[in-house]
Amino acid sequence: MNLPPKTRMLLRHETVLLAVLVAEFLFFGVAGRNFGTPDNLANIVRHSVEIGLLALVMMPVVLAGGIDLSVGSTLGLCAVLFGKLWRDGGLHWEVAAVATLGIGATAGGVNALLITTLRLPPLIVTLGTYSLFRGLAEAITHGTDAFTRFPPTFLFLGTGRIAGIPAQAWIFVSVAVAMWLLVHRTTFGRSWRAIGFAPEGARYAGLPVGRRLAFAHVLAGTVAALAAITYTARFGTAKADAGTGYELAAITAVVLGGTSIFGGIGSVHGTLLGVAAIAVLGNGLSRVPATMSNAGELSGLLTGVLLVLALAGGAVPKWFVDRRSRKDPAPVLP
Amino acid sequence: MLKRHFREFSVLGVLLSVLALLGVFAPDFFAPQPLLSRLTAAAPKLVVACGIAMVMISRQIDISVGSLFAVCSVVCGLLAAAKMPVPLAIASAIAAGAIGGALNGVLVAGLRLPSIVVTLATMVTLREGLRLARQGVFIDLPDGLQWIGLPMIGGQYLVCGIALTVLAAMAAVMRHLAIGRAVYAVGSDAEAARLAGIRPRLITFVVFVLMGALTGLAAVMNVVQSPQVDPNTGRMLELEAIAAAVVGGVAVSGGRGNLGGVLVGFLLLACITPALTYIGVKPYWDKAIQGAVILLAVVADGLRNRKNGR
Amino acid sequence: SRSGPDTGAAPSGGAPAGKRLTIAFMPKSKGNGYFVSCKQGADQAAKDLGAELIFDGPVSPDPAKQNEIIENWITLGVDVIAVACENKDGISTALKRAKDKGIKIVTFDSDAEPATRDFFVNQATPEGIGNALMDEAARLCGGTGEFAIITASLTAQNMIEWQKFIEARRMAKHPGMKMVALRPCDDLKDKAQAEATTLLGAYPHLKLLMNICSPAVPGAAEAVKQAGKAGKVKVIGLGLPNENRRYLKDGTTDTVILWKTVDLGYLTVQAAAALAKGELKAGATSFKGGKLGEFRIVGDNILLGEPFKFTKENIDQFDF
Amino acid sequence: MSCLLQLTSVTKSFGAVRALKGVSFDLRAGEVHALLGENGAGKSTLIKVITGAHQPDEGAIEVRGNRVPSLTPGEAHRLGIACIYQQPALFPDLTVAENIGIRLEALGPFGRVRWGARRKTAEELLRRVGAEIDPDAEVRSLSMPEQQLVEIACALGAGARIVVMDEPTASLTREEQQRLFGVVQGLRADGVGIIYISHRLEEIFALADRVTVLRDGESVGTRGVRNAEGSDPDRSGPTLTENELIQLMVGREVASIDPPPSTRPGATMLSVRRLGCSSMGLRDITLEVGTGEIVGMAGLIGAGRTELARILFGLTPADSGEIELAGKPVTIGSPREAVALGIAYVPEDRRRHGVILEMPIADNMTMAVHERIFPGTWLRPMAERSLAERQISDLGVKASGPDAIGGSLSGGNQQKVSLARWLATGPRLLILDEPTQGVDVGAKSEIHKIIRRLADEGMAVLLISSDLPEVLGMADRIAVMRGGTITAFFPGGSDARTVMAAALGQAVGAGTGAKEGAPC
Ligand SMILES: Nc1ncnc2c1ncn2[C@@H]1O[C@H](COP(=O)(O)OP(=O)(O)OP(=O)(O)O)[C@@H](O)[C@H]1O
Ligand SMILES: Nc1ncnc2c1ncn2[C@@H]1O[C@H](COP(=O)(O)OP(=O)(O)OP(=O)(O)O)[C@@H](O)[C@H]1O
Ligand SMILES: [Mg+2]
Ligand SMILES: [Mg+2]
Repeated sequence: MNLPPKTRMLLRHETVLLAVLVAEFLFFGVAGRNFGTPDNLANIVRHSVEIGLLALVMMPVVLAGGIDLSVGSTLGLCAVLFGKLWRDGGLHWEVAAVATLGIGATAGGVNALLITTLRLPPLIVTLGTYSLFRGLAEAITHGTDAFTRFPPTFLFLGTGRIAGIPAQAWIFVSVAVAMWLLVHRTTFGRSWRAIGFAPEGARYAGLPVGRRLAFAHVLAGTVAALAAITYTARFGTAKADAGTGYELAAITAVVLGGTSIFGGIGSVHGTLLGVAAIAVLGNGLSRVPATMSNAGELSGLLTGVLLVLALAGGAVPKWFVDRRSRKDPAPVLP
Repeated sequence: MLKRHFREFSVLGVLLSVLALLGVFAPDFFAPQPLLSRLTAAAPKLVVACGIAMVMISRQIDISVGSLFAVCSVVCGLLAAAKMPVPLAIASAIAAGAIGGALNGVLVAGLRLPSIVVTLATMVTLREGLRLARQGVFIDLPDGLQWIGLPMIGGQYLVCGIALTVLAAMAAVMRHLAIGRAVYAVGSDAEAARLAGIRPRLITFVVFVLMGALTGLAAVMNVVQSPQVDPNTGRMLELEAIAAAVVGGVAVSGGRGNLGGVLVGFLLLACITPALTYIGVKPYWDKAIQGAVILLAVVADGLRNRKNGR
Repeated sequence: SRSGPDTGAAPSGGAPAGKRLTIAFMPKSKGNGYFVSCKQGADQAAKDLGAELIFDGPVSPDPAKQNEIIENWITLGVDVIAVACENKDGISTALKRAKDKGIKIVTFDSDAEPATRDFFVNQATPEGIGNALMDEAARLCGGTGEFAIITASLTAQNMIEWQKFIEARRMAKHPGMKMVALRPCDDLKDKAQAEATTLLGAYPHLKLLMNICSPAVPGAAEAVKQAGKAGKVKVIGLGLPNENRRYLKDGTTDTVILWKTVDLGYLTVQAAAALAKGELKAGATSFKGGKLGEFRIVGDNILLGEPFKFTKENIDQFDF
Repeated sequence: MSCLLQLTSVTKSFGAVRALKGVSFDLRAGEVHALLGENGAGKSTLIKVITGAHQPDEGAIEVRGNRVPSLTPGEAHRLGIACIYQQPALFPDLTVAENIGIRLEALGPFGRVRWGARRKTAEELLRRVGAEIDPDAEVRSLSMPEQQLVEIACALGAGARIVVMDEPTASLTREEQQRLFGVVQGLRADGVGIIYISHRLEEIFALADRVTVLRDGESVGTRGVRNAEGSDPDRSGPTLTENELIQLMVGREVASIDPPPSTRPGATMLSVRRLGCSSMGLRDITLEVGTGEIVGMAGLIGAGRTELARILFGLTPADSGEIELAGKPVTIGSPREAVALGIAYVPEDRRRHGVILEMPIADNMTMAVHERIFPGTWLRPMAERSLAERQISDLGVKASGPDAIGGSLSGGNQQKVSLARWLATGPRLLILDEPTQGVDVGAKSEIHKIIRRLADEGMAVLLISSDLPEVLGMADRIAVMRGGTITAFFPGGSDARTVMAAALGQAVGAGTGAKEGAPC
């Protein structure tokens, strides 16, 4: 009961989001064609795994007061290199996959190195690597080379089902659980939060600020590589444009999930709800007869509205209270 | 001076080296007329970058500028195509920008929502709304609008002149007027600003409105360069503007940066892609080199950070 | 509307009579003038047929998103899918899955793997387009000279194919022509204009700009015009008549190659409906496309006709 | 004598916390009115109401007889109210001159900034408060006391009729303190009304004409004080003695005498030889601290004491010299390594470095002992809570509980949280930088007892303090720093004047092993 106000606010935000999600399910369940079928639910999961994975690892980075614009490009670079290793390097796909995870970790490591040792702002660094990684993917393939005809055992990862559930969903759930534990049950999460609130204060408290930030970025790179693998397996093709724009989708899910872009505040379950709310919205709109021909535009548009509403949900009542108690005179220039 | 503006000078150093290299390997790069044309084409981006710099100095961000840019372009185009007098169409486009900015401003300053969320929302909403409304169909413009009826060279000088005027005016306001310093104060510490008698929320609102109006102006500067409006225009504009600002030394955490740096950052980023064409580098190296240059431009600053143990 | 609990398994074969046919129609991306005009024809055909048309696609060219939409259509329970494929290999998994569920597949504009679809409404083969562009370029330049290509993005599949055939044709037939640069314009007119300006400055001997994405044609033309090189540097490309009318008329742009996109949309939907109703079967050699009349079928390609060259002389006959 | 300011029955609550419960207060022209009370009594809240930073829930404010219905900071500025906040409210990214300028100039939005004039004003004001600060320096590069001097300069320059000072001397050394007193007396002579908050009672007796004591958000009375000048004829109520004052504040007796120095130090814990850091202006520092010993450090602002502490804690790298800990040479590259070596550092800037204001105090208190209380990195909420609860009761932190957010605590209580964090590490060497700044007399004596007890248990303590009586009373040995190096050592309990003289670089006769420090 004696919750600190920030936590209470957060709880409220996640509750709002959960309510939105339930409302979406109810609405589309009624108005949407074949929305609630197991096949469609599997589709929703399948289609949100990559962005979901990126959002899960974007979240700690943002929690620690940073941002990673390069995850989508890392995905692209890893997809291409995975294809290269498998097709031109002659590796087994399993081996290539493990190597790809290493490549992703290295990409994250480059961000980490620049951010922690040179103390450059994460926005600039990852803006640079956003271009750099995508550019390397294009340079390696000249933009045109595509890797296809992967073995069925590999494609199973992206298209098959295990126990009736899409194969990649198992990967996603494992990562989600691991991230939840990491953020909410270990000192890693605690340190990220502290760094997000006050990086100097965290350093004075003896926390290994650089290492924690580096870990978040390496984690982001590694999981982006994992997402590259599920993406390639689902799609059957690896090309330099894989994952274009996914960083923005991931950030959208993270902030919709209630993580503060200034760091310190946020939760993994909120992020998951954010991912789900966006995915269900997009899928549902393509099933309602009135909107199915404009689902692409409308889901973008409504995501925007949802973003504002979910955050304003708490802000509007507060504004009225403030208004009444503060009795500010009408605004004039200072 | 050098100490306080180390970033700006180090980026300037990189820019000058790039230009020197070009002078040696591709002197054609500096041929006056193509150079003027390229600068004219890039001028609207400079105006947006100036606005973004101001927004970032106030410790906010606006990623909806690309979408707003498209909306303003379409507004200007549609009104002009509907035979509205040119000055009125232009004024309407700028007003549309200001209104869009005011919407962001109300949500950020009024409801105290984080600007990244608000402008992310307006970014997708405006873009998708525009797509729904226009379906990507080009708008044909009447004759008087291109170069505002001037001969082309005149128009080019006008567009570049407007961009430089905006830059100079913004630089002067941000440096020498109380309201500009208030923006720095709010970005540095909003609570301290409040205690000093500044109204941070009002300043934030004004900043967003101004950002919107500048976006509208930039849209007009772009529209007048061709006889058609492409409603998909402005995609990724926000990223280019933010990149110019941050490379030029504007701090994401607010309160720091100046417009001279923005100009340097803008020029550096704006000259890379054409430079590659001039040197004849294959296009699939574009993005990698662009990224590398961004990182390179700030590395000197980073090494200095490291040395100072900050 | 028709909704049932068990729709993962969609109706197989033709839709039973009495039910409205659901045709799903996917462009490579929305908000693109080219596909907007295709949609005009598609809408008309759906109206003529009394069928339900779903028009959806990625908001920017994104092969993964195309996949997702097709998978959604499978569970939605559409009868037939018509798709313009952004990426041949990438879309095949989804199309295969749709086929397994008994959904008929027609491709248009750009084909998928032949095994994954029933028919391709062929407006022009990549080879045909490549040859036409290259031949036209060589003709305008008198067989020798430098030219540059402006494309949408380096990764766009169909443009990669066109470039391949352009290059093959150049080697085979026009060795005097020299391709000096290839620049992407992100499918934006303004960016194409800027790229063209740069190209004109960087390659003073440039004789021709070849634009293989539709916004690039007017963009490049405007750049050439502003550089005062109209007539000296030729402009050709794949584009829409309306976007290029003024440049064709004032002589900046020489030739725009395209097919009747409205007809392409119309024919595609007609073919899709016929396929779903079982009226169009493999092995057919001709097909009656509604009000447009008979079309020839070669193998599994329904031929729309030859690509069309829009020039100063004929441009006023078209409005799309 | 005119009444400048009159507050009637002001109340203010923060959620469930009732910070002010109907306080009345008045200020006359030409008086120094001290505001006293324990940490969290509501002093800062009261003055924030006066400056318009907080809107009171109820109650009336009158300025020079006129009722002010709603007071904003801008309005307060116009009414001639200036304030030195307890937590400096400066702009870290702007220069000192600009910080002062923004606070002083009432420019319209399109008013033109006169940089030259600004700089001159700043120079002039800084000179008047006796601060050697470059007006072009960025505030973020200033040390805590330097920031406080800038705040004072702002208040001085405002030409205000009402000046509020919330613990202006908390981290000032005696030298600056004396100069501030001069400033305050000058203002009083000009008929300015001054509200003065401090936990240092000797200042109250030196300066104040009247004193109002707050306890738990209520005023327990306003009394006259017989101050050093004793010149004010219009004094109301009976005068006070120090003990009576403490009684009023705390409601009980407090041992005002510092605990006696312990007998003798044990083995050497910390040994520093010829340590230097040129970028920070430190050179040639040689110092030893034994187990069980408290070494006090005195010196003026900018003498380099904090910088020495930062080096010992791995925050700034040294570029010459050696450090030995318990006889072993060590290099300390980061705070983390320092913690691992058993060094703890309670920083002077608690807002930026001491407490993470947005986090619960329990999290703050365990932040330096993650590895010990969360083995295997798994959080153990029960263990954390019980540790925090113990610390809260040990140090008498006034907070709603372990979950209270750091920023909701009063300044002094935040300081206790910062202290608690480092005591929890059970260090071998404890470096305290202004450990009792802003802490009330009662708690201060508690903290002194704790420090002494820890020393007796074998901890080596380096006590940096600008509170000279604290250094004199607590330390077994006193080191004086000047111009970036240690210039003299004195035995504990030395005479205040000799130590001051050494800090000022005047007489060095009494020093043992003293070296003359060149002024920097
Ligand atoms: N912003 C806030 N939110 C919640 N509680 C607050 C806030 N500011 C002050 N308080 C509470 O109000 C009470 C009075 O605080 P205040 O800062 O006025 O004390 P103070 O007398 O100045 O103490 P100190 O001597 O330690 O500075 C304290 O219990 C404090 O926790
Ligand atoms: N982070 C920093 N960056 C740049 N200069 C700094 C920094 N911290 C301190 N300084 C400067 O180093 C000098 C020494 O300051 P320091 O805080 O060590 O003095 P001090 O003796 O601790 O003062 P005090 O006793 O008042 O705390 C000062 O001039 C200060 O401005
Ligand atoms: Mg206080
Ligand atoms: Mg100090």
